[in-house]
Amino acid sequence: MIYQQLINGLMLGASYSLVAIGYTLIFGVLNLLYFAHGEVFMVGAFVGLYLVIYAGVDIYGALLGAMIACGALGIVAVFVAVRPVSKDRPLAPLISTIGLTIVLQNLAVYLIGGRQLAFPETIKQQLYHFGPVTISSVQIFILAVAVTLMVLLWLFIERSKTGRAIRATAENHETAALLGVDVNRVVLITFVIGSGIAGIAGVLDGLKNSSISPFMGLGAAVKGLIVMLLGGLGNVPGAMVAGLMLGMIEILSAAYIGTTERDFFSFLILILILLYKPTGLFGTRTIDQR
Amino acid sequence: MLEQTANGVCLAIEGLTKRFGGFYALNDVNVEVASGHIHALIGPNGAGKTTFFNLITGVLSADAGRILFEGRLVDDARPSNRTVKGIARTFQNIRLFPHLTVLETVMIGEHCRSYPSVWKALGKAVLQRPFGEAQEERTMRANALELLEFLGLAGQRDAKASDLAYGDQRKLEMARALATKPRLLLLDEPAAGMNPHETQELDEVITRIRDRGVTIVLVEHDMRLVMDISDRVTVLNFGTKIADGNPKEIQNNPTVIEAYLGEDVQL
Amino acid sequence: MRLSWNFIASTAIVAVAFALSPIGSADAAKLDGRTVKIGCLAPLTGKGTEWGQAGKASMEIAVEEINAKGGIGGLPIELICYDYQTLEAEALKSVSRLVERDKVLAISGPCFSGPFETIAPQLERLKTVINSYCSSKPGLSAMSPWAFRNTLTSDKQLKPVVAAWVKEYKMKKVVIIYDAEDAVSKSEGASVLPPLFKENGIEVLDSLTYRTKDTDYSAQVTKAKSLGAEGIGLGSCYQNAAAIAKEMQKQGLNVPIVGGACASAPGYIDIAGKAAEGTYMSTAAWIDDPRPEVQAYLKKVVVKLNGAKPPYGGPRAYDIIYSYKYCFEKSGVTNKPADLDSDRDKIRVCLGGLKNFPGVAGEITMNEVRDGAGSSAILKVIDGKYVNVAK
Amino acid sequence: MLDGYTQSILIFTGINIIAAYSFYAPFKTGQVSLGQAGFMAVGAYASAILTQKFGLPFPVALAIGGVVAGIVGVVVGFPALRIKGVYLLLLTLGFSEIVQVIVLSWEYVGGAQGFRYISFNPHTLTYTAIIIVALILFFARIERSSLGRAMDSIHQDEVAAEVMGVDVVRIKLLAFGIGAMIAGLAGGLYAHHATFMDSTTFNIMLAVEILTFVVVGGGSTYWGPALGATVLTLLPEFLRTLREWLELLPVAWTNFFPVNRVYDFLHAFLDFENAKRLIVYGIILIVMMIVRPDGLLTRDSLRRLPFTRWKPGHA
Repeated sequence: MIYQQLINGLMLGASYSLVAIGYTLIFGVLNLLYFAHGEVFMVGAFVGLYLVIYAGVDIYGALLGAMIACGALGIVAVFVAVRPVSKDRPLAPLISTIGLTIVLQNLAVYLIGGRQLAFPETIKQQLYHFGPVTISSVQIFILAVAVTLMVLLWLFIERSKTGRAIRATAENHETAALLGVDVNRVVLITFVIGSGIAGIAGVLDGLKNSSISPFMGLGAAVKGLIVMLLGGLGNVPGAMVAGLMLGMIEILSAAYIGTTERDFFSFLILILILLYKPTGLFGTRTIDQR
Repeated sequence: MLEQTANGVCLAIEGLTKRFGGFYALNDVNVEVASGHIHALIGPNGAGKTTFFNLITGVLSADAGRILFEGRLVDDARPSNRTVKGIARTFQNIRLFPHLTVLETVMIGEHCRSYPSVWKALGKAVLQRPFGEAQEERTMRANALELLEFLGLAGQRDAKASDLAYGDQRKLEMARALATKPRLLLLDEPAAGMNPHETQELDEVITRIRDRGVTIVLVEHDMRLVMDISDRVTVLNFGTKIADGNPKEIQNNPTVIEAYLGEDVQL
Repeated sequence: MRLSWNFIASTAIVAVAFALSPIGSADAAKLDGRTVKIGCLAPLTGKGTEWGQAGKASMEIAVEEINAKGGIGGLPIELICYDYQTLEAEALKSVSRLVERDKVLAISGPCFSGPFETIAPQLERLKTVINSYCSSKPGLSAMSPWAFRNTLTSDKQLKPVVAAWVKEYKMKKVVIIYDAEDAVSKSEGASVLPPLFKENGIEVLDSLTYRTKDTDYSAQVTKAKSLGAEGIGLGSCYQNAAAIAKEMQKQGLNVPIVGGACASAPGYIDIAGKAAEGTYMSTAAWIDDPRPEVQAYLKKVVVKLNGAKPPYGGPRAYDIIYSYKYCFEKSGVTNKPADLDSDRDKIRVCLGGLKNFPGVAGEITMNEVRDGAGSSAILKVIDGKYVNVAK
Repeated sequence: MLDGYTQSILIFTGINIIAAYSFYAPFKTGQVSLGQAGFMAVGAYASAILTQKFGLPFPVALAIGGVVAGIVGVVVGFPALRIKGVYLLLLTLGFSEIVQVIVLSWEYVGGAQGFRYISFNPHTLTYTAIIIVALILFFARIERSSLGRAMDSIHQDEVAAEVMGVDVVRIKLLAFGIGAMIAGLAGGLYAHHATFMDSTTFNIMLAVEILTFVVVGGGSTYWGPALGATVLTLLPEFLRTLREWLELLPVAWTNFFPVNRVYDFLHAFLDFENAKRLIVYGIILIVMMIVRPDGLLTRDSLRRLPFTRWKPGHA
């Protein structure tokens, strides 16, 4: 059973990682807890669903479409809820993004209705047996996309010029600006990338759970927050690893301790990390203490 | 004042060391500050002067060394406790409470003298007469006004702290620090950003504070001010003490001159 | 309700039509007032959304039908609906508004056992009938003489279903998976299913739980598989039930499923697809029922729900309005403001005595604790449809 | 005498006001807490256990519930002293979640079946009113006292306050504990009015809502929380009422072009089903943060009011 549970943990962890990456990217450059990220994820799932149903595209089309739509949503978010809001009050941008969260979620409820929708089976279900472990074709696909995406993102951040600009901005706004980085542009790009990944994550989540609902964002947002913290604020590879860790922890505690208590453990870990290693497991920076 | 000078040591620093990562901000520094003195601490940028203040006030904790205030060890005390014991400071980059008025700001300084415990403060807050004010409040306000008068800020008592002119903000920081009734006052670059006229005024203000019986440690880049009013000067460079003496000795110390070479400073 | 003004303006016309109509309910006394007010509590957001939307739409259809035929005692029904967001506090606010501000004669709803449990103790004070179209946790109506449900409690629904399920699949060992947070699901998973399995000589290997908002059930399914489960008993609402069925399919755990009251919605088949095949469910109302009145209702409600099919709460809500109509006409309700208290009490008495009242969800009989009693279907998913396999 | 509906609305508004003050107390020292839902749960369950299982009279149980929540608040607040900002937000959010899980798996208080048959307290409105008045007086006193100033100074610059001799640790802990105690009272009142609660009653969205009450009302004055909670709780009820007034217009007055179009639009617009209402709510939050990031009421706006004799520093 343990091997199968590890696979389960891997699958769950991969979906947590994808959400957390966007969180941590945005947090990095903006020092902002972008609450609406979970709702962007939800929007991505619905865009994917409707593309498959009404435009008849395949799963790659759905992923691409969700990515583009959510990227655009990221731009809207910046212009509506981030840029016009004063930065010298730490709570103001947080509240405005909470407002955005409420708007997006209820817009979805208003347009779609509050019910759960089936996510179409765009990949042929096939089971593969490796010793004691059973893996389905859907799971392999999800994992492959997630890993590819993470590798691409990592390369982008580490190697590209824009990636360096993002890292510099995350380090320090003023210094980055002095070095000739257009901070506003970097913020926008980060939002587009982070939101685009969230869109893909949404579609993958739909594939994984076979259904989506307007309320799927909140849970993803909370878990994404824990992972971001676990991995260290603004630390992208940290978020990837931490996502896998949280997935494993949850699955194993559900399997061997108790299924009702699994959230208890994830939050307990959150609290312990906050108290004893506020920089996260792999992080170095903390929020400016002033 | 005179007998205090005779009484000897107000602050004694022994082997003070502070590392940031592998970098020594302060390395085995020993300083003695005599009661009633104006004791200047100078050195090039990055010499560790502000770290020195942060260690004494407890904002940072030292990696090694001892801090004795009036003969008693204060190493383990929290910053607020050290203030209660009689150490106060101002900040190099002004840290006022932006939304409080000038008068309120000074009254914050008095808080620790009027209400030694939180419970007493809570009790007084709740049990005061419905629309009157507690005796403490009246006394505090009178004291605060007196301090504002002393520093020439009385006219702006109802202005918001953040609306004051730069020089006045520095003075307000001093008033706030004095309100804690310190016996040792640490001034972190009080003349920074002031024009020559204001600096002149400051010269006199600091001397008057000393004359109220407060020992002063001064970090300052304005060498004219330092040499004018200091009784004693300590020089730091890269976290180590390189010289200690009266202004005359320091001005002629070759190590000090060397340390300042390249810096456009007239000793 | 702008419509209601039109109705008031045309009361005369209605009255004439009433007099001329040979099929008008001749035995009903003419009522006082402008409209007959019925309150409606429907969650339009939150976890009860699907049930609430279907319930509200179904009630509106019933009201439209009745009003088109002359209303009750010559007056149109005015349905006053509040969305309580599946929140207990909102439900409480809404119910006192309906009773004290809107002065309704009776209330249809609330949906879900949580809000029902919150409101029931308050009825001593409010003295107005509530009647839930989707709550099946056992024991709730017993909380107050004013609390009714025209649904069967899940223990009664599940008994024949489990027996038939066991008879067909002949398993010996099962694992129960249930929602530890949802009132009805937990009571099914923890106290209804285990004795039923025992009665049928089946060993329960383990009971696994999850929380309503969970979306990942892989750990539970893997565990069930490793324990060697030959069947899965679900105490689960349909969204979660479908996801669990899907996960079982993904892990190659191809064993039969039996689900409780909250699981049997059309959404279960929509979401689970092939994984739903062979599942047993219980409910008295299933929308593939061939009876013409069911299909006529279904046609209307599907249009109202933009193409979606209602879960069982829909037909139940539809029936509540008709049972209210019946009681308003039979029990001598006057609808005079002064008689409000006695009118409400008359309705309570009438509703308590309801026997074999025909409805689209099956015949309704209120038992001694004011829960629905009567026949229940045994549904099996065959080729993407619910089929009644009860003899 | 007020009818039950009006009472109910007033009670829920009142409980929200109390909850808003529970957020305000730690917020005055700069601590942003999403734990208020958790503290409400602690107070609610503690007081309900006392009335139901030990037969204590309501006022006593309510008070003890508040104290228990306050103690839990200090226990949680102590480690919370080490962290601030986003970290504190997450820590307290984690606390609320953990309380939910504990309640869910604690069969003594009904577990997932919820806590049932809590005795109904017919005088909740009176209690709520008394507590609100007491809270306003309390915070008014605090505001005009040295302690209030010290709290403000911690909010504005914690390091500077500490160095100026303000006992930051104790004051923050005190504020956190008082906040938790107030939340406990709100929870106790809720429990004995609703008479039923379960693990989902005091959830994260509630905590977020409490935060928005204060932010919208204005966190810099003690009138802000009351204003924010009142406005945001009554707004949807008010919009419903607007629609009823609209319907009172005789048909003849509105049934011709173009008035009928306007009427139909308004009528449809005011049909505030929940999703639509929440969309408006979200938009209000965003717009508020752009136009009035300090909330509806600020110190400056209070200063401008002609009838407030109080000036800061003139205690």
